[in-house]
Amino acid sequence: MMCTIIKASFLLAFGFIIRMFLITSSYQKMIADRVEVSTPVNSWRRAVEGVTLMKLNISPYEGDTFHEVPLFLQFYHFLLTNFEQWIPLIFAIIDILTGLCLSLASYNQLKTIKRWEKIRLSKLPSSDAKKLEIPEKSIAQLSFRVLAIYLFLPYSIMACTAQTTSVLINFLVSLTMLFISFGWRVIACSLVALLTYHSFYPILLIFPVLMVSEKTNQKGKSFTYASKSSCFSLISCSIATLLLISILVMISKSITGSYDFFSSTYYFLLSVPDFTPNIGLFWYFFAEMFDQFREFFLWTFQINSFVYSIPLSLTLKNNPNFFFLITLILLSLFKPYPSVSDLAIYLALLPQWTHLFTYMKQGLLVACVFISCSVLAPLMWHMWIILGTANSNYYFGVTLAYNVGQIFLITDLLFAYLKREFYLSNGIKVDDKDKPLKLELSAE
Amino acid sequence: MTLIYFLTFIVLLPCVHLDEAVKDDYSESLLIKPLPDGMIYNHFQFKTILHQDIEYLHLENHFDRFPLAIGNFISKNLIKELTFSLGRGHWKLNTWGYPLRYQPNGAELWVTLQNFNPNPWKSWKDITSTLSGLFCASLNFIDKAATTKPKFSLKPDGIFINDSYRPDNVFYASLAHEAVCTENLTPWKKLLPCFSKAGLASLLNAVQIFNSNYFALSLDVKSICRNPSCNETSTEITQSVQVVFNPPAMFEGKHRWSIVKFFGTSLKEECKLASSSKIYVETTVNDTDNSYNLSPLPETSIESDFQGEKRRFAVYDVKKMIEHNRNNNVNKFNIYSMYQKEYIYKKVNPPYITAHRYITGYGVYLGGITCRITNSLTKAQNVTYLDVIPWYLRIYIHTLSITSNNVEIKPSKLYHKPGKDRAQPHHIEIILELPPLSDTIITYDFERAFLKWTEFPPDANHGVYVGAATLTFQPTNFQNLTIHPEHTESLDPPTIKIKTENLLVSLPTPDFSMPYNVICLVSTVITLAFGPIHNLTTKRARIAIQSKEGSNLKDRIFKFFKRS
Amino acid sequence: MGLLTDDKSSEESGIVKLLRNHANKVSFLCFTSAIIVAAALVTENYVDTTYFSDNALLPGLVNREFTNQPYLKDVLTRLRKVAKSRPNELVADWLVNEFNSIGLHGYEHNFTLHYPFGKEQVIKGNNVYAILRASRAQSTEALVISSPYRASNNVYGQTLPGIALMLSLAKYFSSKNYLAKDLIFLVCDKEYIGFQAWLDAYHEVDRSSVLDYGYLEAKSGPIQAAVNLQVYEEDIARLEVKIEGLNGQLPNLDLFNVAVELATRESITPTFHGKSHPFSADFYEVSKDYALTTASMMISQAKTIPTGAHGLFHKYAIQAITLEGIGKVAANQRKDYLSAPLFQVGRVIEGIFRSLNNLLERFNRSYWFYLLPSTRRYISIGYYMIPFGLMALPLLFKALNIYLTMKKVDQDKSEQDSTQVESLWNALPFNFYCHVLGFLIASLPALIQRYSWLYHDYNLKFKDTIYYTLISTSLLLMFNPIFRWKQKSEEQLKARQCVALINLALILSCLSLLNISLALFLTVLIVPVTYLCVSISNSILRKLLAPFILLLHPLSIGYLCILVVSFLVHHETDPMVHLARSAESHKSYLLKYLEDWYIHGNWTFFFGSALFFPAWFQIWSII
Amino acid sequence: MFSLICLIVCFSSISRCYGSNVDKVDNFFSKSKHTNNWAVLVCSSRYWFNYRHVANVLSIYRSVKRLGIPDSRIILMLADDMACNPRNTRPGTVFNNAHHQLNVYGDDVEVDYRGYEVTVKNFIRLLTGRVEDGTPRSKQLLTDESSNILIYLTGHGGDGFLKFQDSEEITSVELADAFEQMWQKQRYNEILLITETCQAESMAQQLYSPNIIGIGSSKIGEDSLSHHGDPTIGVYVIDRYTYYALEFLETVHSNSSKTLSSFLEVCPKKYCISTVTVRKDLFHRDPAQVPLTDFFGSVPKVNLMPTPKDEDLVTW
Repeated sequence: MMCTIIKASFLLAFGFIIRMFLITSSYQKMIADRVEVSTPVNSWRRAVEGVTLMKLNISPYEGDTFHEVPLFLQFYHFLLTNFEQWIPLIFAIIDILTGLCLSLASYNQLKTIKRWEKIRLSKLPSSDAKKLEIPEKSIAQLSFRVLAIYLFLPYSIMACTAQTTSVLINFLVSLTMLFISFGWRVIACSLVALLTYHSFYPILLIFPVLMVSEKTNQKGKSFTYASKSSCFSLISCSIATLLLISILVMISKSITGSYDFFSSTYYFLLSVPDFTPNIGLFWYFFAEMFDQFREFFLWTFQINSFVYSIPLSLTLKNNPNFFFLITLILLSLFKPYPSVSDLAIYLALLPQWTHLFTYMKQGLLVACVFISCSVLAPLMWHMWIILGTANSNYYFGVTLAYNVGQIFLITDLLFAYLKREFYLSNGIKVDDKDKPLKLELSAE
Repeated sequence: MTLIYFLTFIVLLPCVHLDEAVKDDYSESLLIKPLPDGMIYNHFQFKTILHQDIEYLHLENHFDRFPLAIGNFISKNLIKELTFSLGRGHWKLNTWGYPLRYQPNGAELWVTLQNFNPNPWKSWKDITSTLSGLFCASLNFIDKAATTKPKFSLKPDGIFINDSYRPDNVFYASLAHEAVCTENLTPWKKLLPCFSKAGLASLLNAVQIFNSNYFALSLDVKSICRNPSCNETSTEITQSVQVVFNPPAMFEGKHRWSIVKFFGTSLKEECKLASSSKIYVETTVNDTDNSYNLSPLPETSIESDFQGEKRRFAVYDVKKMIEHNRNNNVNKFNIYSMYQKEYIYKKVNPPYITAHRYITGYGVYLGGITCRITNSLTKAQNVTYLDVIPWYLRIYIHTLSITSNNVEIKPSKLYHKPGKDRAQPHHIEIILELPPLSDTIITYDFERAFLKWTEFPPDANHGVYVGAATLTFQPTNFQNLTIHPEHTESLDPPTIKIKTENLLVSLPTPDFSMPYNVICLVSTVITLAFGPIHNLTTKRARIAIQSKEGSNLKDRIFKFFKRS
Repeated sequence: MGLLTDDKSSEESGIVKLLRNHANKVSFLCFTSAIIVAAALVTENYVDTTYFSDNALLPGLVNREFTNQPYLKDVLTRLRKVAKSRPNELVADWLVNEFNSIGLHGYEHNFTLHYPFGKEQVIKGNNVYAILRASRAQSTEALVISSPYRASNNVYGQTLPGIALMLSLAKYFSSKNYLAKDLIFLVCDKEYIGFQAWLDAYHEVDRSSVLDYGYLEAKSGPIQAAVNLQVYEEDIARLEVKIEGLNGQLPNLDLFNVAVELATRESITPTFHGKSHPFSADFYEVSKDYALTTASMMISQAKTIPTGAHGLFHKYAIQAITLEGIGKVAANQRKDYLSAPLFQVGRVIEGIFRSLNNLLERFNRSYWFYLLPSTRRYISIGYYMIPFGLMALPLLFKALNIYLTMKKVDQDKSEQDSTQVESLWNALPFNFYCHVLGFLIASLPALIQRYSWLYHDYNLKFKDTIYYTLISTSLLLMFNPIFRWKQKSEEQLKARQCVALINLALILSCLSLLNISLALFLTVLIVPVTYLCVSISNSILRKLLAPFILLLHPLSIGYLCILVVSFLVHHETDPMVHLARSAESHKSYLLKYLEDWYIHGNWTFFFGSALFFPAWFQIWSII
Repeated sequence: MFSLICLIVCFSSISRCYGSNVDKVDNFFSKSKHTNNWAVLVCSSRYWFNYRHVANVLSIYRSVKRLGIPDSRIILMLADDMACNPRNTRPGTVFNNAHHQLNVYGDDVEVDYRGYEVTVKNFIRLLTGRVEDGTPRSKQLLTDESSNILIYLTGHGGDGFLKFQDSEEITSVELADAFEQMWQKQRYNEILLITETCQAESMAQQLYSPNIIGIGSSKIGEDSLSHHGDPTIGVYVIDRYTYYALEFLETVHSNSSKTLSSFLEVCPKKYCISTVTVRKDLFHRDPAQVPLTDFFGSVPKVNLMPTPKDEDLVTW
């Protein structure tokens, strides 16, 4: 235990040093200008611009450079006026804390998951149980690995170096995880409310959050939406969250004096008007779209990014924590302006689910895709934008491949999870050669 | 006897009527000025004055000089002041000095509407479309996204009685890529009372003047004082053409010029309607070693003293000259000039305030705009800098830095209106004081927007233009000023407006042949996500039935086709 | 949609079986076929004829009117005189006056180079340039005619005729009224440094501590294209068109075509790497010719050093070529061409610039990735990628094969916690570590420079210091087991092999997009050895491969190339001399690459140390 | 005496008018019922190297103007500015042959749509009359059911389309529908459609509205070739069909008796290289009976402008 703490502190220190070094080095601008890292909604340059406009008392929402909500603008203003020279430090620290929160959260979650599964495992023959259960000793190690990965994942490092505001968002997300792992539903919900207020899409997180807290209350018994009590609590919580969101909106309205900020924040997110390339699916699609179909596809895409939560919330009832992870991946997949920081946070969380890896098939493929994409993207960008020898399709191709990779990952995870669920509920079926039988999906 | 009286009355009657009808006055002039680098600057000016207040034009009673079309146009759109110009080529500020009227390449429109105009934006739109029809120019590309309302830069030229001037009635727009050619000149000439048949306007034939190093035509409408007390105003329409010729290119390398050679024709006939029509040739340079002599000799030569800046002009009265020629039956009139010695290219010292603007950086994503303003005077100078950047170059105002000789200086006023995508341009206006003998650099960064494939112009890879920036100031030194002898009586120092270069910025282009492919690909990826997730959430896992078939190839193929 | 959620399929599907059991055969097949294809590509049947894909160019349709003006001869003589009188400086004031007397405005441009290595050392220089403003257009676009200033008759030969030609062209064009783009006439001092300084100043890139580029008094719009003149004599036998730029970047093929077309029309033989287009019926003759030309182009591209000043323009997305007018004396030793007077070259250039002047859009059609077997033939990326792909594929096959076998073992071992695939993840940190090492090595020069007193005390030259440091570092890394993370188990070894292969494949394929020649050469060298040492299971046998792998070390590859060249060039001397001499030139080459990196942004050293070395090091560590 | 004179006078007048009636009757069918002529002349291609297309369209412009159609009734669309293009060594002029005999740009040309304005959208809007409000009259086709319209299109074409500015196309179907709409809205009496593009025949193929005669400079699958180039500016100056068409039109004057059929003979294959195709099945009159001036000229009696109202004074 002691040594883990020492190791952890070493890691933290090291990660911190790397970040500080990069932020203060000459690479900072280079990284901050990468479109994969800073998008129209999260780039620090735009935040500074917003603050500057505010100082010139021009409404930042009059122009089309700043796209974040008033309260956050106020926060940046506060930072830039009081702690201007400390900002790198602040960002680095926040990022480190994020890592810490994540690992703690995963530690708790693993513990609770283990606790929940005990009941089901007890029903199985001991041999299967032994195979299926999450080994006690590994838990600490896994959560430690989460920390390590988050601290040294190039993506999180870059996001922090570029001082993108998603560093803050990631921090909030990790906090949410931490709190629900403690079972403090109120704080968790309010955090989700804050996130939603900021960039709208995290509203999806409300489902897993509520489910986790509900399940924790049920002492890990798999609850049903039919039961009156759980139903009631769920609804009440969600209503509370919505209320909180509306309050936040009200506050920001009173700050700016009008609802103008809607058009350049939420509406900006929903009607993707900015085609600056990013690692998402939207930019090239809508840049190349025929004007008359634009509306239609816009609706389709936006609905598509929300539609998955309901079925998933039914399927993953038994393990809402996993649902949380899946939601994160879905977000980074279907956001209009995703960045590598979205990738970073869920990649860091993966080790928590090591017990699913055995059932996964696409591991190598996905890894290769991610790595090669992160190498090729800057290269293609350079050839398209700087040298002018390639064209946009090259870069588009890379982003496309990256998203396919993400899709493979998510489906693979889900399938692995389902398999394990199957085994959990009715043991590992083996054939004559003592090899586990293959599974398949069937409608009935 | 009575009969004779009667007849005379009959004869006189129309004249009398005419006299009454003449509420308007028309005068024309041509200023010829040798520029420091041996090129010749010709400035035509046709001035029509209607003695009516611009806000209450009565066009029903006929008058023969004032262009009716413009009259209707003004009264229809409630215009107070209008400045329209089409230019081609680039005025070389450093060598040529300040022109009488600085016009950038392309079209420029600047309108001040009357205060009680009910719907300014609508009449602005009408004005652009009307002018585009009138002058065969595609001014209808001026929309909200190209229009700005400058705060400090554009002070009105005309008179505003009991200062009724309101900056928010000013509309300004420029189209840097607009071409100017015969089809624009012809309708422009038709506005003149004698069209292009007689008078100085007959010199303006397209083929000649477009073969020049700089060409600009303009139409200004403003109100001027009708009487010294200036309690009522009358409307003035000024049409001017500026042409710069390069004599060596026309006289196989020799430095000499003549009206016939420049304009391809001589003056054959004067414009009867013109109250005065004069040709001025600036002879100030004759003090230097590049002196030339004119023939025929001018009958008068005036010495103008403008705020202590002395200039000499040879004056030709066209009417007199043609009259005189006619008498000794030569029915044409020409002026030509020869340099006494071989022409010497001297080092030209640039005007004391120059501005040059250019793009910095490379690649088609990030970049910067830098404007270098030099002040070579020993006293400080206040200038106003106006820059209008189209929305697709996203300006970051926090990167704006103004340094003078590498020292940060604070602007005394800064106005910024951030651009909005497809709706309004970025608009920066800076009032600052240039230190003496300084080299001031205004610079800011921008980020290129990525446009829809349908938003690009047909020649997408040519790039897009950024209109010239305007630098306005009250000169304290008149050395490189071009001075028009007719303007000298106005004692207040003129405001000089100089323009920087237009900029060509290449934007990142998508592949224009891709739409279908992209739509298909992306949609496929989406379904790739949708399908499996749908499967996983709706179906449940079970033990696979080990299928015996699929062992040999034939079955497998069969199976494959069955599946798909 | 059974694609992703079907557990039965993909298991034991044909391709998997194939890869697991017959990877070696398949790979061998690929590699051999790659060589065959490569050979086939340079034969007359497969190379394509060059064509103009941008209609706007209209090459040679217009009359070329530049004639043998007396001014040309006169200015050349005067230039020669003044250059002789002031041998070791650029006669800036004279040139400026000359430009002014033509009626243009000449400007000087001063720059300072703080030599990045060794003792503090400052090189000052001044370029001269003049801008001919397009008379009837707003000056928003520009074309550049440039020439380095070489007065003394050094190995490169003097470029004064070229400069004289440039002046007379300036005089000629200034009397014309058809220019739509400004013409910039540029005479550069200090060879490439001058060009670099001027370009940096023109684009006002972020100021670096190395090259202080001052500022330009006058500028024009974005530069569309540039032609760099190097005319050595008054009578030209052939016009050598040079295209390979910094980092092996190439200009748009259309520009090259225009140059060739016009030279031909003016009956000056255009040559590429010393060869004009073979007009022979004999299939083998022609093919051989193609092969040789392609090879020499690939070599010069793989060197990543520009073959002329044009190479520095490419970085700014400016299409540029160098026209080298080679005199009778130099040319005739090969075979005799009919010679053309200087003004005829002028006509060629006039023609080129009329074509460029016709362009409305910037170059955006034609090819940027190609190989040239002759002045009239090209091999596009679509073709040359095939052999490369076939060569690189074995790496992936092998990687997959290893992975699959590991998985198989997993599934056979029935207990669930799988060590094998786990270890694949455990192999990643080593990869990461290797690249970190690479970056450290890449930053060595900077470090050494910072602590320069260290070697100044032992009055060593920087050249030697960096050279020996690099060697010793890599030796240290190679032979000290601590740095090699001795893998414990068999499966870890396998995992590392898998990762190393994938890593190598990725790096090579990225390189192939930027500089195909270098990528191809490296692939040819490294793939077989790597493949062998991965597929041999017996560790003793593997050890025998060590020397071969050693030869593939970035440094030793460079050394070998130089050695081979020196053997080819002068074969009489005894081998020891060769070894010593090439060691020396190896040093100086290393230094040159470093300089290029700091001044021009050549990435070869960085690539070698931070990307290629790690890949190599992983292979080394798995034997 | 006096009465006698009167008698004679009136008698003769009667006989005259009777006679005139007679010839009215017999050429009633060949006469067109049109009262005014319009021309829509379009050059749809950009870039300096397409000089010849501008020259084509200006040649036609010159002839129709010479034959009496006033500028107010000619809609001229030029996608690029060649006359004042900096690359043009003779600024302000466009010549349609290398000997620079006649400057087709003239001194009082009125270009109604130019540069980026020349788009498919604008063209269709112009034809169908659905222009945006505030469009000046000079940019509108103010025709009625008794107008004969000459439509001349040149540019880069293919089978079934004509490229505008090298970035978009108008398909023959779109064109046909536009014509049909014009017919429905009674915007024309007869249309003469001339296309000078590659595979020009295809542009007229989809037409289905009455009273249209379509001339194409080339069959489907054929290119329509340029006639010759001008080495002083380094571009091709005119296309073959237009060159010979102009040669023919130069011989026509406003009251000449040349008929449409003779115009259809213009430029046989041995000159054009491409085959000139004519589609007359929609056209109810016999071309041999149709005077060429029905399309190229202008009906004398409405030659003088209608009394100007305010707005057309404003916008010419």
